[in-house]
Amino acid sequence: MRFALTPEQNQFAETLDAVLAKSDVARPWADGDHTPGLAVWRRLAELGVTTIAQEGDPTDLVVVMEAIGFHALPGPAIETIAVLPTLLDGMSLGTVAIPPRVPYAVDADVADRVLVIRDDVVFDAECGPQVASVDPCRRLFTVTATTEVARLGNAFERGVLACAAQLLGAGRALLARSVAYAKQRAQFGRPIGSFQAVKHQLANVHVALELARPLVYGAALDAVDVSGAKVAAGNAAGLAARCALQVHGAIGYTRENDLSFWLTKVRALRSAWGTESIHRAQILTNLHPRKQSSPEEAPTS
Amino acid sequence: MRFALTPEQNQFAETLDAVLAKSDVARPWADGDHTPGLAVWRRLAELGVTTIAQEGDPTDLVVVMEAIGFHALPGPAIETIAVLPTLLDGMSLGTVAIPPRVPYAVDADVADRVLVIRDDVVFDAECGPQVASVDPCRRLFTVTATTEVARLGNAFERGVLACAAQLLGAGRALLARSVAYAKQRAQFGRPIGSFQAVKHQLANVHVALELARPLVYGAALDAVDVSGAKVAAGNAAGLAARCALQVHGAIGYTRENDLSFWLTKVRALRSAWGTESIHRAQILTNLHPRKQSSPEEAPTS
Amino acid sequence: MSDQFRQQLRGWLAENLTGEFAKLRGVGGPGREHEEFELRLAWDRRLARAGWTCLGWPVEHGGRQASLAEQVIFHEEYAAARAPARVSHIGEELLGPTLIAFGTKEQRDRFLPRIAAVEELWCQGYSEPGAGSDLAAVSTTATLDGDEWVVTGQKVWTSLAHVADWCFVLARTEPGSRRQRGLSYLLVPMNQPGVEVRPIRQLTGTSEFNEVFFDQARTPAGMVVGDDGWRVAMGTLAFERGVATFGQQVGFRRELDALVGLARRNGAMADPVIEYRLAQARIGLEVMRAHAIRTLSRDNPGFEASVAKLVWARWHRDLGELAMDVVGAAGMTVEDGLDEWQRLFLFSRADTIYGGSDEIQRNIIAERVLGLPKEPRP
Amino acid sequence: MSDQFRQQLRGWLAENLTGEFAKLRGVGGPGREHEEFELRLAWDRRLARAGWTCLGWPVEHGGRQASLAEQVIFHEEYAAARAPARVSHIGEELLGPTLIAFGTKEQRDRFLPRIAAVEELWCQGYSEPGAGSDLAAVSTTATLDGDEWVVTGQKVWTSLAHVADWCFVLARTEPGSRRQRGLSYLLVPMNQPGVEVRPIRQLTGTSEFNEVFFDQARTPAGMVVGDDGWRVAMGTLAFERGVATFGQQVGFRRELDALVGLARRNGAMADPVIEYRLAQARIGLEVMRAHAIRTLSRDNPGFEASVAKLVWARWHRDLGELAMDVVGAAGMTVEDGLDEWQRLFLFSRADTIYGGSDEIQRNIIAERVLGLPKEPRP
Repeated sequence: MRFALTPEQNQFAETLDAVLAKSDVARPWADGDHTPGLAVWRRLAELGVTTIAQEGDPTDLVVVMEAIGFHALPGPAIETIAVLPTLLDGMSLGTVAIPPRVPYAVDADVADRVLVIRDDVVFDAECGPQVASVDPCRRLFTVTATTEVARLGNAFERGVLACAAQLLGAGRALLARSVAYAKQRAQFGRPIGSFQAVKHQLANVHVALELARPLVYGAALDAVDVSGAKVAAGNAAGLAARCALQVHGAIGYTRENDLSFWLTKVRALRSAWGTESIHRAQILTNLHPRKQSSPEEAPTS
Repeated sequence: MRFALTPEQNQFAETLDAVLAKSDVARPWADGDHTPGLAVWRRLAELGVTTIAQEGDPTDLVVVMEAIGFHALPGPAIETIAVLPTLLDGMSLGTVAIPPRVPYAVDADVADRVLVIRDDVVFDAECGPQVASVDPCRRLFTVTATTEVARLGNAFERGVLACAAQLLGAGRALLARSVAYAKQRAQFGRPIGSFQAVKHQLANVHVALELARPLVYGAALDAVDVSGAKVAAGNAAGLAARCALQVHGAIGYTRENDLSFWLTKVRALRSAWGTESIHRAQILTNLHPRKQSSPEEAPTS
Repeated sequence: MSDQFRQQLRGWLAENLTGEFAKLRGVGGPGREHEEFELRLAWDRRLARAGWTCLGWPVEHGGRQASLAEQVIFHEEYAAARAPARVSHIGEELLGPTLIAFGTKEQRDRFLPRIAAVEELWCQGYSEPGAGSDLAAVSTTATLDGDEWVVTGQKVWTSLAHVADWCFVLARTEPGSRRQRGLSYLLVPMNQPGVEVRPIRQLTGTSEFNEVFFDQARTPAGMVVGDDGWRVAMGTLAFERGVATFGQQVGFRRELDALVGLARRNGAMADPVIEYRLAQARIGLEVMRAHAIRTLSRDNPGFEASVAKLVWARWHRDLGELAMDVVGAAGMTVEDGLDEWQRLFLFSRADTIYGGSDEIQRNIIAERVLGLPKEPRP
Repeated sequence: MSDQFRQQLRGWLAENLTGEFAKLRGVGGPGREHEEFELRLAWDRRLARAGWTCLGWPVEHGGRQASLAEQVIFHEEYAAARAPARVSHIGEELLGPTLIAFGTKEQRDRFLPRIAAVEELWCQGYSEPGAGSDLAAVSTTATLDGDEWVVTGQKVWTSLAHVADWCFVLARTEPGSRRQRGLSYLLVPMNQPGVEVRPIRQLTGTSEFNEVFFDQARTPAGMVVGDDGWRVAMGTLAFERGVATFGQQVGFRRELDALVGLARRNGAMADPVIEYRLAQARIGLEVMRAHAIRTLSRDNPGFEASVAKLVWARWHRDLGELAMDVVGAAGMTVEDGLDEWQRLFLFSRADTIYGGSDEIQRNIIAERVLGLPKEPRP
């Protein structure tokens, strides 16, 4: 029953926010210039972000990934921070494919280490050609496994959790930007945020994110199914994206507006680390034992 | 391409509306007094309503059933007007079960003729015990087939069409009552109908009904799948019911308010003449041939 | 520690929900509030004697200062045992906490022990005809006549008014005042000539709610709580739900389990869309539980209540509609318990209205949590 | 009769959409508006020479007074043949009908034949920066200087402005007037020093729209249409869509068919929820078609356009999201045509905004069809 953040975690989140808020690296990354983004990653490594999953509280990972999602930081975050930290030296960026559910490796051309995992066996891999991605800040590469290097359990599940947390952060950012825009943008002589139609859409986004959040933290503590957390965070972030575009109008749709970084990121992450179809099937499988319980049986509590 | 009503049909609809608007027979019917309701049915028979499916335009039936749904007239309307007219004398009320999709016969205790149809064969039937119904104006009875009396094709499909039209009428009535209430009821110093949250809900209901309508008329002309019409009309009427209760608040929920006649009617009709599950499966079956078409093929038009 | 609490409670319920009380299982609550009142009152008193009422209250007021975790356990176990809906909950959950927060020592001493002992029942007098969600539209007036308040006006949607001994009433005590200003929170005895209760018949045929007419009803001058009636009334609303949510969720889960069972038996589960909706409902339960736990963990739950209200009301309404689709798939017979599902369908539809409509909750979230501008006043 | 028309058209398209024009199949439209402009212009002129432009117009204006049924057939067959999106449609569908309804004989004689012959292309100058859905927020001004209007201001979201010869501009001609009053509908030539066009880059990287800057741009005094610019502009909007809907639906159907094909190939169809959503999309197409036919049958379509807009925008946005779910199920590779689905997803998201947002359409339906009261003005 401890889904609230500790004071230390809140402080760490603030530090992270401060570092990430100053960086404006998504646009150059999308345009092929990775230098500023890689500098931010070095700063994060110095702060201990890249090794956080190995130390301390399991919810620390969620705090970090939420912040990265909130600021739309490009780079192989899920892979480096959540999936591979035990195989990296704390300062390197890593990326990985776990076919078939994670068929491509993100940003493999800039990663220090490229891996493939099959049945918990880790292989070094060579970076192959790039394939199309909906998110210009999340470039996908085919990779080919070479030599076996290690064994690693639960890699996929850790990635799913991190992905859910990143979606949550991205959803919160979309909501925050939409709220700010709705307050300052006037139409028909009043701020559009004073219209109930706009207000209630934004309230619905808040509700969806508020509900997804404890699931993600619960999944970090193994109290909740990680598939449920991914689906809930993905749907909430999807709703936030849809609402953001509706509130911003055609402006949100232009390249000049930064909104597009979150819009495309959310869409890409919803398909990444297992689609909704895959996780929904997983949830149904997990529910199955309960399916057998008769209605007369007292519920477990 | 003739989904609009003729001037004659519009006039007929007005006559019907006038007859039905004056009658207030749902409440006594629900309380067990069928006399006023049966008087309205005699008046409808004199107007030729009960034989309309045998004469003239196939869309006449939709006009009639929409009016009956709009005014929440109790009695075995679908059965008498749409399914059995060729087996009745034009002045009688008939009712029928078509197991398993229509397991019970509506208002069998007041019907002049009670029938059962299996595989297009019509049997006389005896009225058995009443079973629980969500709609007090649509009482359900188990019936037992006795002797074979006739053959009749497409009885179920005609019932589905009539049911869809009745749902459409009930949905329109719910919308009309909600709009009227939203105009006169004030909260926070203004009519609740001036709040966007209320306005947009009502607009959504209008849209749903407007879209269902051509499907129902199209089904009468065999241009559209009758299952699609039933699902669309049922969903639109369901949305109208939900919205009506939300707009009326707790008042709509009291016995004293007439709204409940439409609320329970809509719910009952959505399950009657094939549930949404059954019709959805039917739609999928009907789509199946098209499923084989390749995307390169030019669409039929 | 809390395991021990759970075991003790579970044992007590198993031992006591027997004999004449056995038939109370599942009785009461939405759609069944009219059933077995006398026996439920006796049951509540048995609970009180065993010390199972007002768990979280301070010991000096008749409680046992139980922890939040224990209160959660109480509601979960109580619901799991299908113990009947309480008839003394309005005093215990609404008025009691209000008096603890805003009442005088005299008021607390006078009322709290009798609530804890289930000697006096309470009802709530907030809503007025035509006011609906607009709680500040109060027309009921009270004027001081010597050492008594004289109360005149009408309240509506008042559960249990016909059996309550007392009513807490929001009344306008400053003539000519508007909206939230000039209101007082008065405690008014129900058994007097100036109070008349009329049941409101619901479309289900039962009467969950009443109208209450005050015609020069009287109460002593000291029966006013706090200075600012509006603030006190809002305080009461904030106490609504909270830990009781956990019991509600157990009830929801039982409804869903029963519906899943029915869908299997009558074949409705063969439709993948029905199966999907049932699975979604199960996930919804997990979401509500995780959210409730998180809310409890917070020092200041703030506007979480609006989020929770929107979600459970939507979930329950959807379950009611799903129930009709499941029932309908095999036709409706008495054996398949249409009554139960019909009640669920009809009652759950009101969930999005009472206790603050969906629209009001969304306004609260948009304006107070997200800080969006208010609508222009006409 | 209409069968003959269909056969003739189908034959002509099969014969002419060949050679250099063959590569135009599927080209143009949302997300592809930038492709192959010169060749599409040539194609439009070929259509014109064969008499396939401006079908419904009176013969004296270059049309052939085709019936509604024939126009529907034209749009269906044109879309079925995957003939390219037109570059001359703004003149044909928007300005032409406006001049026929509101223009002078001189204006009709001057412009209509050249639209029908695809000798002059048009663009639309309504929206202004910061105005969005609020079309009456017009800051662009025009003043009469001798026998010429002098136009200054900025328009935005102007498709095809970079290739258009003329723009119809809503400008404020009465200084100090507010909102809908004091506006004129002016026809302004694009090829002059006072007009500058800048493309707006979309998040897809392409530029569908432009900003247009008028800095003392000039047009003859006679180039004003009607007296009341607002009324004329609203008239133009009413001509939007209509029979073209039928062509749009053929395009939608093709997108859906392709998506169904992909879902079969990549295994996404195995998920019953995906299958259900695809079936729902198919039913949605039938609904839109039945509604469009009914709208055509009415003498006065009234506000049907708002209903239709809401529905197709929602349908198309949902298809875009569904497409991403189908594509995602098997991972995204270039061979599976991510480009196509990505474009659909990104472009369909704007459908609920442009041409009147969902919110505006619902207001129109609520206030003008259902007669609900307007919101209070601040």
